[in-house]
Amino acid sequence: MSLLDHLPVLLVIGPLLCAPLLVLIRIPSVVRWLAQAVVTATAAGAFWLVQTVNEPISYRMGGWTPPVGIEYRVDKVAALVALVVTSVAAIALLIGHKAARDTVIKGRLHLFYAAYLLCLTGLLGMTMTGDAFNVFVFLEISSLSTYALVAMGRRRNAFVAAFNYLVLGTIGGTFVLIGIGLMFQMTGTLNMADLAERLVEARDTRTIHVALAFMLIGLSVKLAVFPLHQWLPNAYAESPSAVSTFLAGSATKVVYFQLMRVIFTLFGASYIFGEARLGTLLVPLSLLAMFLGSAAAVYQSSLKRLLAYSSIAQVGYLTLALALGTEEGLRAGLLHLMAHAVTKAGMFAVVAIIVDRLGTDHIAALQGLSRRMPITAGLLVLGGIGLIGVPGTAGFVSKLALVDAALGAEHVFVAGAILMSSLIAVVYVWRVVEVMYFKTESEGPRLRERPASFVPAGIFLALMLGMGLYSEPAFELARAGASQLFGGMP
Amino acid sequence: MMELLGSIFPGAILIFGALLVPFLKGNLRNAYVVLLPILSALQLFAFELGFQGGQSFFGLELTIVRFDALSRIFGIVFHIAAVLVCIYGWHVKRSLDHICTLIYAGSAIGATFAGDLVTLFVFWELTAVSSVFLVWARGMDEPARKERAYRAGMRYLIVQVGSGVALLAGVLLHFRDTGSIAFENFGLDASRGAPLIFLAFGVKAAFPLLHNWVQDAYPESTVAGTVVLASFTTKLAIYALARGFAGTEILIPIGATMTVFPIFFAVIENDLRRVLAYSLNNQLGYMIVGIGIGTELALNGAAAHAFAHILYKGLLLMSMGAVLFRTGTINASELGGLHKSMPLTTVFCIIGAMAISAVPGLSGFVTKSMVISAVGNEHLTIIFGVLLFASAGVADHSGIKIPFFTFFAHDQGHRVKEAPLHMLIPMGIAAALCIGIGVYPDALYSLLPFPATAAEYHPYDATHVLTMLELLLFAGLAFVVLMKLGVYPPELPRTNLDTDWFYRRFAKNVALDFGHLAEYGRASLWQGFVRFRNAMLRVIGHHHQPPEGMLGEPWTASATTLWAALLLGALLLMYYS
Amino acid sequence: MSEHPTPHSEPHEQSWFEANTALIIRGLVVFAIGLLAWDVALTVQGTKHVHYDFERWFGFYAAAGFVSYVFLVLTAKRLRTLLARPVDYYDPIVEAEASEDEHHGGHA
Amino acid sequence: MSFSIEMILFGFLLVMAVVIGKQRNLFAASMLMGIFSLIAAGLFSLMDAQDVAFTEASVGAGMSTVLFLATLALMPNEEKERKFSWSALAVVTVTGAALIYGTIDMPLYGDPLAPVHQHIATHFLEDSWTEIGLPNIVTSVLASYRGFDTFGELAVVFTAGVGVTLILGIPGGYTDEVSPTGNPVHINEMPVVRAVSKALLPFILLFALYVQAHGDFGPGGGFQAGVILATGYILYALVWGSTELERVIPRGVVERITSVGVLFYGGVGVFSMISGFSFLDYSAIDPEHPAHGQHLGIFLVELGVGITVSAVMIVIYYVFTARGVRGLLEPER
Repeated sequence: MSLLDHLPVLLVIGPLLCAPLLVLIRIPSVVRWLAQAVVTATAAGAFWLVQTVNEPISYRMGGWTPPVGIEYRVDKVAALVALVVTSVAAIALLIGHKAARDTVIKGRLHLFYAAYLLCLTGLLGMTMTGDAFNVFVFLEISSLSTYALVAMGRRRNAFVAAFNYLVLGTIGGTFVLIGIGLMFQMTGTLNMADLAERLVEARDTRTIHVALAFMLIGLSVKLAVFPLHQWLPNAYAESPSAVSTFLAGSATKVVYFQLMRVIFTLFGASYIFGEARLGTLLVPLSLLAMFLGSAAAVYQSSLKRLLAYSSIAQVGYLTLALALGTEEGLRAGLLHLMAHAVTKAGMFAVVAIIVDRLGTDHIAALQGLSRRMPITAGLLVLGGIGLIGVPGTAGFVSKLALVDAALGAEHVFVAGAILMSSLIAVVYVWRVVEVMYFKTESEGPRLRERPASFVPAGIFLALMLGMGLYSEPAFELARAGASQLFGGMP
Repeated sequence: MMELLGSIFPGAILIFGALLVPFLKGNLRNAYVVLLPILSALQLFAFELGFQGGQSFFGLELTIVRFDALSRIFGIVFHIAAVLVCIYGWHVKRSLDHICTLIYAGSAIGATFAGDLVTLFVFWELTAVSSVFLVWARGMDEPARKERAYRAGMRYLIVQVGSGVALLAGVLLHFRDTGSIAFENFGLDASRGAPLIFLAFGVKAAFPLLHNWVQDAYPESTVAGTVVLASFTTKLAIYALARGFAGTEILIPIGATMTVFPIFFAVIENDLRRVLAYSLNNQLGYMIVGIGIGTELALNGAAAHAFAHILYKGLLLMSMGAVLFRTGTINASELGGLHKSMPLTTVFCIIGAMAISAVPGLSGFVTKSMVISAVGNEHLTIIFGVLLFASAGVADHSGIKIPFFTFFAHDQGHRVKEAPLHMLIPMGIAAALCIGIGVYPDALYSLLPFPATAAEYHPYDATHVLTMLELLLFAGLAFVVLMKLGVYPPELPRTNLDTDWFYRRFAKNVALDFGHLAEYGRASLWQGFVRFRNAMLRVIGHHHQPPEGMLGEPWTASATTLWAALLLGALLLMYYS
Repeated sequence: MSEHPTPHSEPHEQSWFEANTALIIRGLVVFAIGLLAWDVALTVQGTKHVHYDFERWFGFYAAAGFVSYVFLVLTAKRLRTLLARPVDYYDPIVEAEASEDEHHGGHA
Repeated sequence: MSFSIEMILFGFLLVMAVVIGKQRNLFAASMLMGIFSLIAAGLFSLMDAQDVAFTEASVGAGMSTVLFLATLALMPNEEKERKFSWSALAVVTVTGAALIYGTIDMPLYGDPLAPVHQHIATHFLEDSWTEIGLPNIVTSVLASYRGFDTFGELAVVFTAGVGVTLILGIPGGYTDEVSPTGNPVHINEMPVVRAVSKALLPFILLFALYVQAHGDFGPGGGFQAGVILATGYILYALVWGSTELERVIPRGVVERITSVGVLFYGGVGVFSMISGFSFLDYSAIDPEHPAHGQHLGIFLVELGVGITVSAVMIVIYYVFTARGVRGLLEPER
């Protein structure tokens, strides 16, 4: 077997084995560069994977034939999600070096990086695996490490946020586990492809209905679908900048992919949206998320919380894309997944600079930022423009695809709602712009902006613009992925 | 070569060139800013009539450049306007203004040459986003006006972005129904999306009741900013209507209404730049009537009138800008007698006023008459009468009121310098063009969408010259008589109500009432909520600092758990049912 | 249209236009009479190129211009009582504008 | 017959769950949790799931209770009274009823025709002897067929260790003197306790090693062995004080050891990859005799599991009893 054949598993065990190494080594400077190197290598690997995957790659763990053994199964969408997650992780870690030094108590830096790598491991494992129980195992790895990372925030509230996240995350995880258990009981298998086949017979039993309900609600908690979003604002707002950047660009995206798997791979869209009528529940919830999430964002006094509530609204767009139940919707969902990952991670990366220089992310403290830190303010505006979905940004491409898909599914009302909710985004972004550019009453002195600090935010936002201006590759990827996933497990 | 042209669309030089402005300083920058539109204008020579170029994007074949007679005439006049406003803005120190001006002009030009609806939409939004900074610019210069400029800009932006959203929705629906994104004359019945597209154009064209953003925002801008703003947005909408909805009959009454109602406001408005903004609406009305008729003569008239209009309205606004620049006020009640200190500006302003009043020999005469002739040809008697009345109205507010109260009337004692050279030059060019077009209309006529029809049209017919002169002169005499009798309404510092009252007062008050109601509901909900939450927080043993607003409040973990259980039950019951 | 200076403003040096308003008005009247004469000529000859019959009437445009104008101005004047509001109707007065308002004065 | 016993145990479980939910005294609640785990372990062993029962007993009843108590030493042990919510009860009742109704059509317990027993289970039962050759099929499944899951679970344990140390791991002294009730009690001054614990310790450690090695043939394996080993050390710490334990096995060393097991397990996988096999394909160890390779591989990875699990348990205990925690958990005023 060549290196390429091992690539899916290498991506996962790379960071997984690096984490204990960091715990052994402990020397901050070495730890830092080792972690960065491994994560960057993972991103490169994922990029390679995206290039090479056409037909799904199957990897047999331990050499056992599925469904007896565990199978890794990487299709176009999995590779794409892996690419998003690893690149966000690699870029966000660049922020981490400084932020980690500031927030993490001395002597535990290696543990911070280890937790970061473990979180990445968990997310990647969930993405690549083709085994239902394996999903749960890696969900646990990512969840546990995320709780620890969130608790590393500067303020004491970070502990409360982490605790809330832990309680709800555990509920979500347990629901998923119950769902998997019940499915195993009714089919006798854990391999997803095998499950999909055997579910065709079993899916009309009430037990499978219960299993499906548990899976959906459990994943919805992890995805922060309204009204199960409570953990998200505090978790994003209180965690260290690098962590919020990483989480904003990756965690919900992976869970979203799991939701796609359950819907399209295990049960099939026609069943989920036909007999199981998920749309009747998911469409209104998504719309509520879009409007209430955005509306809540308007009222926030802290920038990170504003972005977090905006994320809840964005999750609404994502689930709405699924709820349409069409291949076009799925494509729009994948596009929005990529677009939102780079946009929101970019904005959190900018907030990281602000928090670093001002020591706070309160919107009121941003007065006159356009003069104090012109480049930073400009980047923040750029991110905001992307969040609104102004033409030329990735957000525009994905929202356009979403509106188009909604019209294609004959949901004219939904299409209108998407456009309307974008206008609310204008309001909350503008609140920030107003403070930065038009409020100068209590303006502080001009602050030095280190060029190096712009690197992470710059890369994210450049990617966002790149996707908006030259959307062909992303679009092509989403199209191919959607058609592969929509067709069920090939 | 052709592909290269397709990728460097007209306006690209302005848009991308603008990005270099922050790196230049002083006169070098100003020269660069003036040079860009000239370069961009030269680029137009590279295109041949009928050229179409584009690229595929997002799975769609886009026609980014369509060079035909209709887009050419608008492209040319936008370039002329761009050059003039860039010279006029020589004194502006802030780079942001120059950048926005260039991007705004570039995107308007880009939109003019857009051959499909998606490209149109992109430029459409870009004009909105780039121009709003020009509204805000005055707030940055004068701290006292900051709040006011900011609000005006916000209202402007919401209207403009709303237009863009309507356009996008319309385009998508249109694409769904017809499978085409081509931007051609589709009329209102082409698809479910067409009315939305029509509405989007209508907002930017300032249809009656949708018009108020023009008067609201334009006069709030800076000296140079107002000139820039007034040159592009509405005329772009005229172009879009001419392209997409030529011959749509509903446009005729809409246009006729537009010619009439603003003039009443213009008579009693004190802010002279706002008077011109009303007059802008009135002039757009003629063009829209022409588009609504949709005959070759009428469309020629609309296009030609738009061309002439940009020049003389620019000239008038530039002269008013110069007055504001020198005296610091633009209220008619505070001006008068300036002909003594600003003679050249006076002359240019009078030329502009004569052009807009359609005095024979000037540009307005040779273009407006085409529209009126087209109306006559179609025997739309009522419309004809309305336009006639409106012509007399134009003679009042733009032809007489503007120059008279600014430069003559009662001398208010302003002893200022003549307008600076960089303002006189573009005014002079614009004035020369107004006269040039009036004297030698064939040059303009040959550029019109239907040159053959235009060549047959002769404005300088004895009857025509006579009737127009009679109309204007007797209107002028009426002014003299009313002044002598002391009946002419005095200029007073007043704000006049317009449709913006609905959203600036009425809606605001309604919203406040709802706000109180919501606040009451929120408070009572909140009390119950706090008790529950506090119990939980005591368990955790930590204190939160909740931000304001019910939605922004953190919920307790148990509340979310309950929701999860609720949803689980709901899902299950749904399956069992 | 010479105006008497309002009490609060100082007397200014009169320009040619201000000194000769009567002359200008007389010139306008003469010009108007000339136009009407031309109109008579064209009406008698019957060589007017027009769309509607009423346009052929002698002095139609002159009358239309005069009447329209008077109607417009008088209507607008009535409208003002309905529409006019203090300048700070929408936005509270900010200092710069307040100072501008202090030295306002109508010419009537 | 055994069916009725199971029913009784299930009844106990249910009652216990309600009692724990209503209990306001945290000390009592954590004790009841231990009992809950014991009942569950009994149930598991009745169901012939000896490995699970073993794990439940050692982790649920043993380790967790110790950690609960260590935590309770740092905080008030009475929970504040909570308001009763009718709406919540309604939701839970309806959803619960829906769940019960939904699962009525599950296959009957012990039904040989249930899908679980029909599909891949048959492969495990019929072929594992030839493929792996271990009498304890559970071990074969866990360590080889689903060895990657086990690796993942080990990573979970390791992550827990990293997480807990990251959040609470301020180096400092230990709170041995403070008992759950807040009164200083010096256990190490009680002669009986000292004597008994001293006598027990060697047996516990030996038993741990036995369980570790015995996993192939009977119930047992790395997880259980690791927990039992850790229990031994923790017992030592409870009696003699954490400071004393630190002299035996310093905290820094234990922290490092947590990673050794993971690397060990992963190393086996990487070795098989380098040898040209799939990740965690133990046949790579002895390609000539795959079953022998499997045997050896399982032994090695179980060893890795044991090392990390025991180290993580000890680390967590260290961290929970560290005095620095006190200051950290105090609410911000």
